[in-house]
Amino acid sequence: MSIVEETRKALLQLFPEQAAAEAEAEAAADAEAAAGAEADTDATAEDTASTEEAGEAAGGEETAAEPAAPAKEEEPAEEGPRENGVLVTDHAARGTHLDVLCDPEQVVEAAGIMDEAGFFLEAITGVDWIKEDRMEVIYDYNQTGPDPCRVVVRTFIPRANPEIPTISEIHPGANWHERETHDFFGIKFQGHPYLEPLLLPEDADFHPLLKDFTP
Amino acid sequence: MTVPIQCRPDEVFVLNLGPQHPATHGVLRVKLTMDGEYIVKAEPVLGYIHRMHEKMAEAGSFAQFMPNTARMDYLHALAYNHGYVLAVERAAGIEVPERAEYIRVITVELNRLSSHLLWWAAFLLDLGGFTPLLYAFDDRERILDLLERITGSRLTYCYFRFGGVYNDIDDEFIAGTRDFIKRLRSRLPRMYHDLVTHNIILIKRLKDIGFITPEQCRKYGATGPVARGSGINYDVRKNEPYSVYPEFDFDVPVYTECDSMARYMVRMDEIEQSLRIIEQALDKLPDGPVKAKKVPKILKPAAGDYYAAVEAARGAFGCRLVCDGGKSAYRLKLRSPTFSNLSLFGEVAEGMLLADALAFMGSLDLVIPEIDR
Amino acid sequence: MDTSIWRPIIYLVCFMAFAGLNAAYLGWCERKGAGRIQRRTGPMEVGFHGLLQPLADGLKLMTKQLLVPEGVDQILFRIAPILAMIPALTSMVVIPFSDNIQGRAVELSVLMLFALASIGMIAILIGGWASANKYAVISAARAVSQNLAYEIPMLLTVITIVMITGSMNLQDIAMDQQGGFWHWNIFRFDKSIFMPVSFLIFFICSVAETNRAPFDMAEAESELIAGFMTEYGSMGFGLFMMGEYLNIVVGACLTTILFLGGWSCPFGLFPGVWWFLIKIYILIFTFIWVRWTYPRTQVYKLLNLSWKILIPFSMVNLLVTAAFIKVF
Amino acid sequence: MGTEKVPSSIVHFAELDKLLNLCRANSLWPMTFGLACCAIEMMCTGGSRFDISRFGAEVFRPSPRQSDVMIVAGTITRKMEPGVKTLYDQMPEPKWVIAMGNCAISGGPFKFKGNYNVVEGADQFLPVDVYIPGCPPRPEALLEGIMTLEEKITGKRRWPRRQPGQVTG
Repeated sequence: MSIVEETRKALLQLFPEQAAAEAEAEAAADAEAAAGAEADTDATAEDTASTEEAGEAAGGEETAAEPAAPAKEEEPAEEGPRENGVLVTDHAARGTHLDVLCDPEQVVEAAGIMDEAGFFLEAITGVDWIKEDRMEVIYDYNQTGPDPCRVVVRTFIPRANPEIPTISEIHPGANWHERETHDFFGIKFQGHPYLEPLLLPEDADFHPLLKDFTP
Repeated sequence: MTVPIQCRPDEVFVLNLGPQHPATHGVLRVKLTMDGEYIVKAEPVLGYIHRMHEKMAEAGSFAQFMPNTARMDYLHALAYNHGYVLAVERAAGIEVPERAEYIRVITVELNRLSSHLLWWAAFLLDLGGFTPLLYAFDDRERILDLLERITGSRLTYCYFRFGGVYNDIDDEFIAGTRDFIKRLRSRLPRMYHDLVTHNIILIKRLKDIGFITPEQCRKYGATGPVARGSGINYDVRKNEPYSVYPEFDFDVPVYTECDSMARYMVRMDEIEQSLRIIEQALDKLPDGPVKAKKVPKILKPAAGDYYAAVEAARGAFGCRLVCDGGKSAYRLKLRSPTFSNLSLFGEVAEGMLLADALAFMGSLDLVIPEIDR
Repeated sequence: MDTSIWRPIIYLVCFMAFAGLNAAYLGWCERKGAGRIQRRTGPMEVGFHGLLQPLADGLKLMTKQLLVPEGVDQILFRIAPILAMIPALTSMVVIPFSDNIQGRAVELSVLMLFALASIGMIAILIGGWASANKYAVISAARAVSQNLAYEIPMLLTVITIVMITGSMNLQDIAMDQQGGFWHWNIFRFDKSIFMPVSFLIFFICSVAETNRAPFDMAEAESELIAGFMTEYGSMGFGLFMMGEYLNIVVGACLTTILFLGGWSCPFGLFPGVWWFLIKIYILIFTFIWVRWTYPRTQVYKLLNLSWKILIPFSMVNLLVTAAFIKVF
Repeated sequence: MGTEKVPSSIVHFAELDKLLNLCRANSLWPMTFGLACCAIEMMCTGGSRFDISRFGAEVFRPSPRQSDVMIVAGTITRKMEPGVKTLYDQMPEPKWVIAMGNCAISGGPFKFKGNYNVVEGADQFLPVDVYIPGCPPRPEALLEGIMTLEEKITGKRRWPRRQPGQVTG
């Protein structure tokens, strides 16, 4: 099993519904593959085909779970609101392997899963979606294994009250990233040990990367 | 050498290192709580050269942001060019001709050499050796000459274009690069290693100083030579290949000693590996155009977000581009490697001597404008 | 000894001139030497080959605003640079440049030199303390611990020499080594087999005593800005620099007299002051050479070098010498 | 405030003043003070190829008390501004300021609508003597800047100024 699959499995702990749906689909695919294997004697060739099939089936299940986003490569936000879940993305087109959308409360749990899987935090950033009146917080994870696997965890928080729990307990490196995000967007990371301006002057009370910021 | 610190709170004093201090390579400030010469607590204070690059990306078009990339990490400007260009090309779906990819690799690696040479110079200056600085600059000037011929500038290159590079390289550049490779190969063992690396004072000052465990590297997200000096075999060029790096045969130097000397050796070995890459790229250089045809003047990538990572001289540089279908980036997050590398400093420097802490800081290879962006 | 009043005055003027020229032009030599080592030219445009550079620097420093920062100890702050300069200048008096050129023949001149040399350390301590600057205080503390550590092996080595010669008079020590280079203390294997090593110890100690790289812990630029001189501008800084260069001259003179036979010719012919000058300038060049070649050591490793290696070894040498003298 | 004038002496010694100015112009010690990209070119200027030491200006002093000229090499941000001001105030008179690079002249590329953190030029709070344009200026430009400063101090130029387009042998 590749690292992408493994990580995907691990991340599915966050989303019981998707996991259940997938397990169902996998069972169905397995049954199908078993039937195929019985029918055919060339076991090895069939084996690889069946795993591929299973993967495809899982992917199909995913799209079924998100009727608004039929094709994986397309931007989900454009087609309508995307539901929480793990999405396998095309690395060549996106630069990431897995894309996770979760609730703000779940980021700590996600960070814990990533930490256990041996990932490190590359960056945290915010995006101010002023038209939708919400903010996005994006966590980029990466690992140092021989095969690439980049995971992006994203969540949406209301613009009026931008609060999200901190993950600096799990990833100490997040400390500065969260301070920086607080500088730029005013996102309050609850439980952060020292949420003072990092890049801006000590007394700064403005958040320059907000779309409605004027100096 | 770790010494348990036992002091009363009233016996410590706060030493303000920087923002103007010869060892901080720019305008980093470190608030040090000291007990005599021992550091009890070190807290870096950033932001003295925060220049709003990410805000500027939202203000101008994609092409207008190109010069900014060179001004973040001015020592390895072309890697930043490369990372940004990759992200935009990925977003806009632009194919790059093969010759352009080769030229990109050659110039990026040349630039990596100049960056490592400057690090070496500045590091030795931190350790009190002034002469190596001038020797390294001697070699570095030759790289700058080569790059200046084709890019037009000495330091803050803006050479890459979406879908290629600005200028083709000519025979004179190729001949000059080959000469330079020969020259640096002959000077590396004699001048760099005999004079400095094997110097007993240098070894005594770097061995077992600034111990970073692999777990610390992971927790803080350290990459590049810092991680490789701690035994983590991670190089974006190998692990997540981009451009034409898979075509070349090169090694990723990894040392497991985890100390400043290991980081020093990683960079010295990387110089040799970069020379190997350049040599192979010059041998294999294909013919063809250096710019993709039909790249629109005004790019309007489809909405969505895109990520591209490259291996800069200091570690993995990542570029997260969020587009909303407009002609400028909706949000551009630049993941700079030294930002994460420096966040280690506070934890590792605790209990160190001041002199050792500064040697350790030098071994992290900081470029402050890249941290502050 | 001539008791006329003129002799001391003439000597005073000559030594002042010698000291002043050395202090000024060693800076030029240092910059030129550094340039040579670093593949560049050094000062070139100010006068012929930059020969007027020390003059320009000196006049500039003298006419710069005399800035005494707020919060410093006014009196000590002003005294320190003078205190750094005077002992170095005074030590010149007892140094014999040749058998008949000596300011004042003092019977215990070795002792006097070391007494004066330790005042230089106090100047650094006072300067660093009075500056009310944390970097300067750290630097002063470093300088004191370093000088303490290196004075001991230096003195132990000197005791060896004094034992060999049986005199504390520099003139006698130099006279004892007249003749070819095999008479020099550095090669006196009949007195102790470790003499070249003790020369090395003495030389290392004099580099450390003068706070020169690689032992320039007190003004470690990348750690402590400019160390004890951080708050000194204009001529205060100038005096510290001149004091440093004079200390180098004194250190080189002392090494020459104690180990290299003073004014004696290596081949036993025509001894004279020129040999003395040649020897001290070769030593001074070595000081410059070492400075621009090696990186700086670290303060605790520097102290370890002294306490764990140099002091035991010079003690062993002392005992060996005593045994040799007793036996032969 | 650092810009306050030192009271001029009542009696002037014209020839002595000239000599002193000549000395000052030939012994410009810059401060080791790099802000951003331009600092690297400043280091190159000290390197063997361009060799600022020919003019006696290679003594980069880390302490402002011992330096004569402050080369503002890079972008000054709002957070850094008080620091730069303090450094200038700590330098003893006579002192000069060179604004190296576009950022130090006017904010350079960082002057845009929405600028919230960059001071638009060192001359907003420092008396700048010489401006060296470029992003970053070449080392030759910094040498030219040093010579321009010498000209400003002594009233005489070291070498004849080259006209643009003039061909040399």
